[in-house]
Amino acid sequence: MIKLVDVVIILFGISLLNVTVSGRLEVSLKILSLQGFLLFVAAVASLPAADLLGLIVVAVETLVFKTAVIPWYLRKVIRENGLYRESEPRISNFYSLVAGSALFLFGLIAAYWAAGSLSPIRPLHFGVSISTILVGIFIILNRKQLISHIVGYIILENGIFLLSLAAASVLPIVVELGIALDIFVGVFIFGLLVKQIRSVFQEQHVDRLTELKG
Amino acid sequence: MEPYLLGVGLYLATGVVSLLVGERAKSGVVLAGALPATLLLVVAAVRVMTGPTARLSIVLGYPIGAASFVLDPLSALFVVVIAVGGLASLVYAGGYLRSYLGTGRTIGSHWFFLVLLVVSMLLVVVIRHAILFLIAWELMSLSSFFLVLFENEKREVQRAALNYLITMHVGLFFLVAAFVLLSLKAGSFDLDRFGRAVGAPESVPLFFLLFLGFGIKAGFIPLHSWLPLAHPAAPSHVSGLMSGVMIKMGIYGILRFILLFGALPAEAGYAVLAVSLLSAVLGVIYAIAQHDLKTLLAYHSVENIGIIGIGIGFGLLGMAYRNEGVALLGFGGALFHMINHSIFKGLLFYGAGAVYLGTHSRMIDRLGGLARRMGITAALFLVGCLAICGLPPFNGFVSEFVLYLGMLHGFGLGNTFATVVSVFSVTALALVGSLAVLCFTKVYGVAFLGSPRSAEAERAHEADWRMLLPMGFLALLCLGLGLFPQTVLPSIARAAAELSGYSAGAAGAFLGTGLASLVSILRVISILFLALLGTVGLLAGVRALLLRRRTVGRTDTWACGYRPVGPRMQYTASSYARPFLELVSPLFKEHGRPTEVRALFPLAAESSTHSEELLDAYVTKPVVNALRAAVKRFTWIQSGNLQQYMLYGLLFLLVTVVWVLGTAR
Amino acid sequence: MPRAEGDRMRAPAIVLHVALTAAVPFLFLGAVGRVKARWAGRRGAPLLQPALDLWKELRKGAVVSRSTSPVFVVAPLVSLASAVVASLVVPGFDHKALVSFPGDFVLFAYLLGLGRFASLIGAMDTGSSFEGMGASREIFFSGLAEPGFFMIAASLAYASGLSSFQELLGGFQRGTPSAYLQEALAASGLFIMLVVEGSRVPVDDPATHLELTMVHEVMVLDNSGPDLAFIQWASALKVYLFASLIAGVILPAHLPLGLSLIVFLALIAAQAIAVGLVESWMARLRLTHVPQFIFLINVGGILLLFLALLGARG
Amino acid sequence: MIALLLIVPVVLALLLLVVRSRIASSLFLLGYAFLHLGLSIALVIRNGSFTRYFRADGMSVLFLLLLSAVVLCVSIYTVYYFRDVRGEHTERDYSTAVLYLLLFIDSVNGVLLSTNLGLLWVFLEASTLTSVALVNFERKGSSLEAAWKYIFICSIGISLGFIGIIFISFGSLQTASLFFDDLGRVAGSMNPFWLRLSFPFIVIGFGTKMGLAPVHSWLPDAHSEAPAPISALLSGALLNSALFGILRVLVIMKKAGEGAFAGNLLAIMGFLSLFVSVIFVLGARNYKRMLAYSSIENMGIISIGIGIGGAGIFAALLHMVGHSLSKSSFFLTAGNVDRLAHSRQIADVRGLFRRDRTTAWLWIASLLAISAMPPFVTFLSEFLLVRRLFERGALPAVLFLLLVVTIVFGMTQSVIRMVSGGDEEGDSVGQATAEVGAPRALGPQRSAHLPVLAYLPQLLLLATAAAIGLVVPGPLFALLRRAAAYLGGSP
Repeated sequence: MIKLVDVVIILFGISLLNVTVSGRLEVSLKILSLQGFLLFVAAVASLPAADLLGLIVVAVETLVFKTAVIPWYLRKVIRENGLYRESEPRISNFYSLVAGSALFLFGLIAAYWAAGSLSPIRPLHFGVSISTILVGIFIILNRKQLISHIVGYIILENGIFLLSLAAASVLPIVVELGIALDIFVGVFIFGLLVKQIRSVFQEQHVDRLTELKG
Repeated sequence: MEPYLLGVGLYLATGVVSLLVGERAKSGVVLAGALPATLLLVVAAVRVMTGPTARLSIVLGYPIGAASFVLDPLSALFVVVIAVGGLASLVYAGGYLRSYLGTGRTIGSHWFFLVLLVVSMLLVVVIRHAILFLIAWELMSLSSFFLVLFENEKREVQRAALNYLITMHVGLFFLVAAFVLLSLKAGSFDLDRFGRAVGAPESVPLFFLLFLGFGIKAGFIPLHSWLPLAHPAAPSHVSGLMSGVMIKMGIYGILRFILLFGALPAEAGYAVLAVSLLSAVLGVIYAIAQHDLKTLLAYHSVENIGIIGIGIGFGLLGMAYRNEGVALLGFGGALFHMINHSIFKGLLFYGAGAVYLGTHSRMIDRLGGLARRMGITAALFLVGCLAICGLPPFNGFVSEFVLYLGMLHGFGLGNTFATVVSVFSVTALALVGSLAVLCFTKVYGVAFLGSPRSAEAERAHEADWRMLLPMGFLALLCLGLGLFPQTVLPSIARAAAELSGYSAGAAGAFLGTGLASLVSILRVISILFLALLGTVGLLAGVRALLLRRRTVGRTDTWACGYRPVGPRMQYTASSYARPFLELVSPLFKEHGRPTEVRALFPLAAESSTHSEELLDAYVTKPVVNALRAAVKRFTWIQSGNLQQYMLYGLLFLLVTVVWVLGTAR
Repeated sequence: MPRAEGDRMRAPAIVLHVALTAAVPFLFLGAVGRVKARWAGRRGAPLLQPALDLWKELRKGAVVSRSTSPVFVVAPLVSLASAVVASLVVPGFDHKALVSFPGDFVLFAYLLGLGRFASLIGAMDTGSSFEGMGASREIFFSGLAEPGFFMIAASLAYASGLSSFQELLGGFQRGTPSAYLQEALAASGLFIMLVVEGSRVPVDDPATHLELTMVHEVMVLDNSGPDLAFIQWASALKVYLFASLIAGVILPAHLPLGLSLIVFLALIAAQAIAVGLVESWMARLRLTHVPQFIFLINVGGILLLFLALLGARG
Repeated sequence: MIALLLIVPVVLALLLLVVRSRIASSLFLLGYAFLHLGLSIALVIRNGSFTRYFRADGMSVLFLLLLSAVVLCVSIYTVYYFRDVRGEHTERDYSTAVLYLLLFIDSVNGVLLSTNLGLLWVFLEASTLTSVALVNFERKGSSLEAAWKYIFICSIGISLGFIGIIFISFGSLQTASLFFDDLGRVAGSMNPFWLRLSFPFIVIGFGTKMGLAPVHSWLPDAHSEAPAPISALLSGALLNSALFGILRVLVIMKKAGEGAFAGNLLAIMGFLSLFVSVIFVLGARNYKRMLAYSSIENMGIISIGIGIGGAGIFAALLHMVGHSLSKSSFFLTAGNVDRLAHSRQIADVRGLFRRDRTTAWLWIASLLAISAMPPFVTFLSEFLLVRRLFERGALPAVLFLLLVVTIVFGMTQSVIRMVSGGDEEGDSVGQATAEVGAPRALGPQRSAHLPVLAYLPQLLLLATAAAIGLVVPGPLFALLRRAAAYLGGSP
């Protein structure tokens, strides 16, 4: 029996593949928004009924932050700094897609394995979150633009969010909010730093940031 | 124990006060405290030598626990050495540092560290608690490190100080390792329990570990590399104190653990003996090759530590084979030589300091003719030279004689191998003695005699009386102990008896009536020495009588018919030692061959040589260089690339996750 | 029984011993000179010539170099005094020394060392490059020889089980073939010592006229008058002391005193002849070959030790 | 009390947004530092709690007290340090720095006082976020680069740590809570697989902040580029707080019977850290980087101590105390050196003794303190640690000693070079010692005396490190023992 949530999760996974190949940063941001929304759906689905406070918190976390504020903020950064494209990834787009698919596949294997042996967690959530985390890391390692790194980081965080949905463990609301705030402030500071780096180094390539060594 | 602690406290207090007073008042303050403190310390030590052992126990918090301070006959001997040597150094420093006043250099805490060095040594010899011992031990190293760093504007001094500190740290870690193992075995930090906790099989490796740690401080070859660097780098009062007294703390440590361990297997004795013979012979050979007076003296410290070690080795053999005579004479000789070396090595370093201040040079080949410009220094230095060569009638002879007797008793060990070893040790010690004569005739003949070899030597001036006073005192001790060795023998014998596990009574009986009857022998030697002095006096009288009516002309040195000999034509120290050094050239790596003279009438020719120790040339340097090279090869780890950094973490995570998954179920 | 005789005869023996020590050194040198002269076909100087030379020098004035310090004056005194005191522990014709105690041979060697030290720095004090060169060679050679002496002495001490000169020479077990070999080794080793310490051919040539080839002679170029006399006396005494040690090695123990004296003197005389013959037959070795020659002492010592160990086993 | 501790800095920070004056900033900072010390001592005497989210227990008061000591000294120095750069930095910069400083301290407080693993994580991440601006205080290219690497690597790392936390929650579904009390209660019945899997993530995640190799790489950059007092605070306080997080999880691991695995992992990372710091301390060119690598080394030592357990835990905690005190002093003194020499390159600094004796002595004393030389407390802790290591086996102990000696060699080499020598022009390069005339006139001493506030904090820190170096005082001993017992160790 296929539930709505499962569909959402699979959609989420497919959205990852798009991120791995998109050279245009604005496309990546749109996918981030989409992922935020999908996460909202998934999170609401896993909430116990009649938990209004929980619903509000989840809505703030996903709809406000992940879907709206962060993509908007990053878009602002991109426009202010005139960056639209990832210059050249370390691995070409084709192989990036291959790698992304492999990671996705790996996640599904993990899900299958989880379904077999580990009873209390939701296998699909688990699998897709693993592949999301891996894709996030892959993006960070593969791209050179600092903005892309931020995108990768947010995807990583999305994966972690999904992972936390895999089990019905409940964090206190205070903590949930704290985490959300941390991530948001983190992204905010990332943006500020990117701006400063832009003004000092004229570029935001990670390869430029190798003054400090030894 | 009270006068002892009072003395130590007084010492420390003067050190602290010296920090607070002005530059010129420091020496007065320290001496005002050091004099009574020395008196107290000597009184305390003498009391122990003649009476019961003093002890004091305190209980401190974790992790120290109960700690005891014990002043036994062995410690007492060292206390006397430290107290007397320390006082001499402090008095001398008063004169030596005067020339540094007003040169823009701040003497600052130098006095404090000088006092701290003495105090830490005084603590080392009485503390019987592992951690406190290590703390005092390291304080000793640190304070001497700061003393070495005195003239820190010189590159050599910096290098020497670094080398010194690191070497000491390595030594400390050997000690830490040994103490840790012992404390685990004993379940306590009390040194007195360490001995009982160690059984026969493991005692040898533990002893070697301790020997490494203490041997670095003492300067046994091949653990000596810091010594020829640090001693010349330090100001002379410090070199004198370090070489005369501080390196003996290494000997103390070795002896203390021999005492704690009781009888060790014979292998330990043979090993110590081998290292010591190597140190003695190589030490003197390397000394001969030196051009710098203080480096030369430093190598002689290595040699003398070797001689002391020979005694310890024989003491250990005597204990292992249960031969009373060998054990007592070995340890006794070692202790006696330890005392003697502290006296004449201090004297020699102070003499070298006087020469340095008088001429601003320590290169032997740039000196010359000092005997007529610095008469008192020259006379006192001569005493030191004779004493360190072990020549009669000075103290060096007596202790070496006791060692020879011990080795000759080695025939009684009833073991062919031991016999062969004894004969070779006798021969080696004789070789060391004769090479020391070579070395010091070179030093004295070139630096003090003849004509000045440089303008600096020409302008030499006599040292301050504050420097001459302690030198005179030490020279007097050299002569006094040489002429009347029987006076100090009982105290040494007591410590030696304790070391070899005999009761004081048994040792006394052995020394009085046993096969050696050492005291009566020394009495005969004492008479012969007096006769020697008498004969010299008599001959001097005869000479004066003979020449009373005759003319004593003064003329230029006979130049075999050529033009009178100028100062530059004198035989140099390098040439003097050349025949011998060529013989032993495989032991060195030579740098800088003399340039060949080609033209018929060469205008300028230059030749310079520098001999490097094999150990430095082929072990230490390559190892350090290899380490540096290896380190360079790894610097890519921190390349500055953020993605690379992240990869490290992820790979590590991957490995651990695989580990977890692999070990699951 | 011999002990009682020894006690009774002790006082005259001591007197004789002292007299021999005082007189024979010069006669020894005189004899060496005579042998060399005879071999060369000359009549040679009288036996007493060295003693007469000494007497002459003692009555002369002295000339001292301007560059010297008091060390220059004191050195000869110390040199002679140390040799004199060293003679006290050397056993004479009756295997008895004036003073004897375990390890006295150490004192003997170190007293000679003191004398050497004194003469070396005395030579260096003149600032002459010739004397510096002589000092350099002197210490080089004798420095190498000294360990050999100790090895021989220690081996003898082991063989005899005793450790004072008079005991180890007197208590040395003679009569077996091995013992003869040991005696021979010890004697030849000590003879090399004698040659080195006495500055004789083939280590040194006292008769050479070229300063560059001298060892001992060049060190005393600047000494004159009583100073020179003291130095030469010390030198002669040292040679004699080694000669009597060699005689002591060979001299059988427990001979009647008279016979012992005759054998002893004969041995001394034989050595004088040997020294003279060697000087007549051989030239001085090249300086670079001297160390090898001196090392022979050590070889002798090692063999001696080996034989002694075999003896102890067997 | 805890409420005061947590809320006051926030209030002060908000006030600073309004007031923005130099005096107010200094006053707030010092005032809070003293308050912090007072409250910590009060908490030591009587543990307290604030809501169900914050509580001071045996281990946290130890860390809190140490934090107070470091914060107090760093605050005093901060007042000097930022006051003195009138030209470079404005009053506004200063108050901003103090604002972030207060928030940073507060987030470390939060880490130490949280009762919930998730909350602890939140505060740990917050401590990164609040300190980025401090690292980037000078806004040069290099400090920007350092700040970027700092925040990015730490954020990723800490996210991985959160994965570990989620795994823990997978393993403890029966309680569905991340409160330490609940986790501790059910530890025995947790799913060992998830627990095991979680620990590498926790160690990698929190270890990133703690500076353990191989995830240490941001540390030398951030510590060297931050202003001196900030570096001191990062080394003396932040690293400890990350360690604290690991320890909290370690306790659960131990209760669940997975202590051996966790310990081994920590010990391995500890040794890796030692290796890394050997390499870079020996080749150090920038002295602040050298100090940063020394921090990595010491974190490695602590991690080894924790990993080998038993008496090692006590030793590690003691070492942590010693390291915080001496490394803070070292970094603060580095600030003095920077002021005197206007360079952070070792090669550019010569003759500190002649420039400013006090700084030179502080520099050397800090070196001795960090190199585990008596009478400093680090000696005692390393001794106990080595003792425990030998108990476990000779090989790691020998390896440990070798690595540590090599690091001491590297640091000493640089420090001696910096303190000694004449002035640049009077440096007697290459002259043979024996030939130089004895008492050379060195020319007038160009001493540049810094204000007392530039020395006082280091003196306080070093004096404390020395005072507890001989014998650990009773109260501190009790604290350490309690914390060690909590971690399953014994003194």
